Amino acid sequence: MLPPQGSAYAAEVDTMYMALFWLSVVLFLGIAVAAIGFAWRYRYKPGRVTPHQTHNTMLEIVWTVIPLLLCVGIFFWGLHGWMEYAVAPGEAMEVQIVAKKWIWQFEYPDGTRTVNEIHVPVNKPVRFVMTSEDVIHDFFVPDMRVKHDIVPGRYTEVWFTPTVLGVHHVTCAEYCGKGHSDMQAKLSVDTDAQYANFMETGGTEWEDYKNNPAAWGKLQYERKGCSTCHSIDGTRITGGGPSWKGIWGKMEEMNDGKKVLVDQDYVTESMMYPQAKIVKGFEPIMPTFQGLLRSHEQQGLIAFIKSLGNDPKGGPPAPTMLSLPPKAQPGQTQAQPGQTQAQPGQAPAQGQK
Amino acid sequence: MEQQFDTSKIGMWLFLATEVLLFGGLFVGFGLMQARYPQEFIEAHEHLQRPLGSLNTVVLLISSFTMVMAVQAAQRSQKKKLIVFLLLTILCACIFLGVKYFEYSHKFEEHLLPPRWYHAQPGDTVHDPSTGGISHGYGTFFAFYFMMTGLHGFHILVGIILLSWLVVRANRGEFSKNYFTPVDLVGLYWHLVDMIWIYLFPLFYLIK
Amino acid sequence: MSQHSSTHEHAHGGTSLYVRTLITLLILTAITVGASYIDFGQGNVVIALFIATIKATIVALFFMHLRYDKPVNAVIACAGFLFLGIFLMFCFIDFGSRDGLRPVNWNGKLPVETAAPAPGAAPAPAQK
Amino acid sequence: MEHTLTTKSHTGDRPRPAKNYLTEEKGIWSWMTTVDHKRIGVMYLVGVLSAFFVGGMFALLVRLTLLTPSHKLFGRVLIDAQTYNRVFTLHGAIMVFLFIIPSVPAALGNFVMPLMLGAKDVAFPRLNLASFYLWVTGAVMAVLSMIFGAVDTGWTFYTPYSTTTDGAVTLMTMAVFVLGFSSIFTGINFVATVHKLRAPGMGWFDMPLFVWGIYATAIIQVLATPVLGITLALLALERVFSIGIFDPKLGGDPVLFQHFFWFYSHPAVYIMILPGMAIISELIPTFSRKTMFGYRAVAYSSVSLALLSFIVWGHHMFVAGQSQLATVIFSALTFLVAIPSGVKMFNWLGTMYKGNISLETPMLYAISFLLLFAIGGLTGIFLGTLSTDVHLTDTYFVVAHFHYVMMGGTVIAFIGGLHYWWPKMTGRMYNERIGQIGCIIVFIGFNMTFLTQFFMGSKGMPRRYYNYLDQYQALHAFSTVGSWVIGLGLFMTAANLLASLRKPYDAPDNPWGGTTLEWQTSSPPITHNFEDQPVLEKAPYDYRPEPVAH
Repeated sequence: MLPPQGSAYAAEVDTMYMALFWLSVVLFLGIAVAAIGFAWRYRYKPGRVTPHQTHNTMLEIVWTVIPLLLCVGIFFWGLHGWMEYAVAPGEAMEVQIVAKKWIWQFEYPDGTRTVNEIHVPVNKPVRFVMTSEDVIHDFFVPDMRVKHDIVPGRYTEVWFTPTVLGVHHVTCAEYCGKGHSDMQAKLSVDTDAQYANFMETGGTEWEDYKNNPAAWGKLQYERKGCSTCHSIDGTRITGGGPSWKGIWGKMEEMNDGKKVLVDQDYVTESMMYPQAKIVKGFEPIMPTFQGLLRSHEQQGLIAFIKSLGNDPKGGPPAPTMLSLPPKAQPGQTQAQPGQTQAQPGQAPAQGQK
Repeated sequence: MEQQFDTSKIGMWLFLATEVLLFGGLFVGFGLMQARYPQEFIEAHEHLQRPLGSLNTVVLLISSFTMVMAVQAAQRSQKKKLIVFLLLTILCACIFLGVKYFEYSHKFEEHLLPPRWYHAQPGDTVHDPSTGGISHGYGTFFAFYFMMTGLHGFHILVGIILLSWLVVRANRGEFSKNYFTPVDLVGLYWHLVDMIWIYLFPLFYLIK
Repeated sequence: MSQHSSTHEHAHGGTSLYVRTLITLLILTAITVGASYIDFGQGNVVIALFIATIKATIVALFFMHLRYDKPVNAVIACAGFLFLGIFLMFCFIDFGSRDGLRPVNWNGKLPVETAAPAPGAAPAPAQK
Repeated sequence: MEHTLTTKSHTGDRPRPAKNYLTEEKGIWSWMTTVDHKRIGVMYLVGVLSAFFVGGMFALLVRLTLLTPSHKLFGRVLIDAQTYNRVFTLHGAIMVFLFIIPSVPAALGNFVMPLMLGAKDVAFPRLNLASFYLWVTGAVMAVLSMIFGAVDTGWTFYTPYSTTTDGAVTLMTMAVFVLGFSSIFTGINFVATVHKLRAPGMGWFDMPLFVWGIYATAIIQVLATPVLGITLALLALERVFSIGIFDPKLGGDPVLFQHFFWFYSHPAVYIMILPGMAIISELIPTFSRKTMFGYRAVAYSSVSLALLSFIVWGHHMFVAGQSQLATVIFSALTFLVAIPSGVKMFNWLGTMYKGNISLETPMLYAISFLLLFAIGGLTGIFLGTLSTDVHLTDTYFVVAHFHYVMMGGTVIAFIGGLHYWWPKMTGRMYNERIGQIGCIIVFIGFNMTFLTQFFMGSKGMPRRYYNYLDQYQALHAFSTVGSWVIGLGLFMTAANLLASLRKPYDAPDNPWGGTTLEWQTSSPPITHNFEDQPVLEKAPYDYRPEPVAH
């Protein structure tokens, strides 16, 4: 009758549900037996005189008070279960959801994003902070017994602790138009090792950009915060760093007077050890991105910077194809169900616009 | 006759209760938005002309008085007095709408309009962190201002039509102490419209 | 029949009562306008609405004759305001106890509608 | 025929009057300009039944579309997702606003209530006619909105979807706005009628329980419907002028719309179910030939349901983003609604106990109601309970729940009442056997259609879905077959009733042995209802063999 239990909370809900179910069955049978039984037992006989019972105060008080007590009990039981749903534990991992017609975007604390697919580690509480870009949607995970509306213009939250490995279904439960019933996502509950691997590779989104590293880099430029300090139109952002426009292949003068060619090595060094070389006229304010950028994201950024060069075809070489470092390809990846499949409804990256 | 008079009155009061809840929805919305944008609402209300609002309040109160005098005249079968008081009430209503017209055209000139068309005013201090522009609270104030005073103004307009209809019937001598139900009912309606303004006035013009 | 209208005429009403009612209302209007120039903080709203309620009650009792009318009409009038009060109360309970939730790493901006739903098809570079 | 087995039919032997309300005046014009509550009731009846037919066709189309996951019938896709959304929206909007809300009060209530009170007409006959024409106007506007672009918002018009989607949403909201005023005018009329036009000797607690139910309904119509009016006006303004009250992009709040909408639409649920309960409170004593058990408790429960209906609307919004405090308060209050509903149920059963029960068509409908409403009510507990509601809301569980209450409750009661008062309205008896069979078929089909949906919802199938997972295929198919069974039963019923109209007048004045005043006039009644002003001598539902005081 109910979907499989995917969280500790599901058991709580199911106990309540089954209790109400059996209570309802008993009460319904009582009513049905009385209604049909009376209709049979007291079926019409000509001339039978019926008693003139106008009321019975005692009886009426009894059948008012007993349901009332029953209802009070059910309310508090339901409240007790719901409190667990309502209050997320402080240590829960936070995942942001941005819903829009008709896709789900998930963003992890480190900035990793996935679309219509989400990985969470098993047995660890995870908290979703959600907002919508257009109309109201609803994040519904039947296996976890949770749902909550996603309202544009504000944030709402929902949380659970997944306990069952494997893929669970995420579905939109608030009517949102033509694609409402296609607004689905996969929730993959991973072992710690699988999850660590997922975080290392950053999901499958990058594979859509495999042949277009510059577009991938542009996405990282917006997502990872590069855009707050580096412009791409040649202007200088106050308190920021050099613009990336036309920087590729240039000989930059450093604050110690040395000249350095802007190539793959230099850019990589600037991302990992930003204080090593400072361009003349700028402050050493850039934080390190060591550990925050995956190799394919670095490759993408480098390709993106190259594409902003005065002559994108010239200058030092940059990656033309994204790849993972060899160590990230152990046998574990096959255990991740969601990762190797193509995602339905998700348009390939290139060639759009 | 007595029976019919009482029945009509119950019907009229029921209708007035629906009017209270019709306006009530707007009052609830206003209250909630005022709680959400308190500073914006205070700054926005400075753009309303308090003297004009006060003038309109006085005009409406006087019109309520002339209305109740008209009802009394009808009850006493004083045809002439009835017509005069009805006309005075219509006059007050027209003054009210005239003042409102001035106020509205001023708002339009200054672009004191709902959020979509609101233009930032020199005194606006609250900014919306997510857009960097000024807060939508200012426009929201004027959205409610136009909806609530607009709906109220519409009721005044309907009142003028009803009062004119009463004047015509009174002129034909249809009302007397034996039959004055329509005058009484329109009177009730008119007082309700007045009563709503009694709340609108402080909420929009005076709230700090 | 004449009995009916005469009860309405003499039991209540009368020009002098109406004049006194009008004067009271005008005085209250003056008070409420005056009070609005003094800063009572939160108190201004309370004072303004309190005076408005007194005025509305006076209008209902005397101009609308509720004081002398059949009680059923007063019950209906009160019901209108009562249910409006219920409406107001529950809406305020909700709005007053919302949590104002924000993500931990919030950048201060709510996502707005963008033209391109597909990944990688981002439009013009975002000005941040 | 069985229906002649009445305990007392003291008016049955009276000669049929030469003229009745149907024959007094002739011609379309006499109908269109009539202020006779009976004629207006009949016009309403024709109107709401037409709306029921149209809404029912949309329902069958919805079910047919969901028969298979591919939506194919004979190799062709039946309708696409966009059309599907429009169809279920129209089904909901037509059924709620054009059919159920006016069904019992405006059609049956209009006809029966003044008769039950021993009155000549309602308090404001012309307002009554105006209300009917507003209904017609609203219906025409709703039809026009279907032609000019249709509406795909769902009947709930949630913002910001409804303010951004294409189509004739503004026209549809205006249609519902007009229908709202039709409902308000009916409500005002009925409250005033009950207060002022009771027969001499009829105190408040001598009124038939149907009148109590209609009175409680009218209170809700008067006090809740204006809020619907202002809500829809705001929605229309939002679409046309972008005023920004409900639009987060302009500083508004979409959840505010839901508060506004449900402040009306939850009480509206009781506008729909209270008259249904009211009919059952007539049918059960009449066909049990036994006085109503706990008359006062039933009367009070109607009024208390009406009042409680105003303070529980937030239970539609447990997961919608209202504050958690509000959610808890609304859940607690919601449980209070169970009490008066339960009281009614027990009193009906108490009335049947030791009765003398005959199962003519109306009584079969009454027993169907008891069973279906029991399921509808009990599943309501699942949805009022916080922890289970989170999982079940916005799924097919909710769809099944409210169909059990709205259709299993109100519509079943409405059809039962229609059979009960049909002889009074038309002066003809329908075929009893076909009526009974029709009722049983509808009952079976109804459970086939909607019981399955509880299981789908519990499994996690969201509502308003065009595409669904294969695991639901079997249940969907079963549900669709059930909808055909309902259609068959309703078709039989309609044919049976219509066929009776071809006969000459054959209904006695009091075919069921009813004790309320409408049975003391001729069938069909004369234009002014009663030859002489009836005076109430006994409380209603007094089935003691000899009148106590005469």
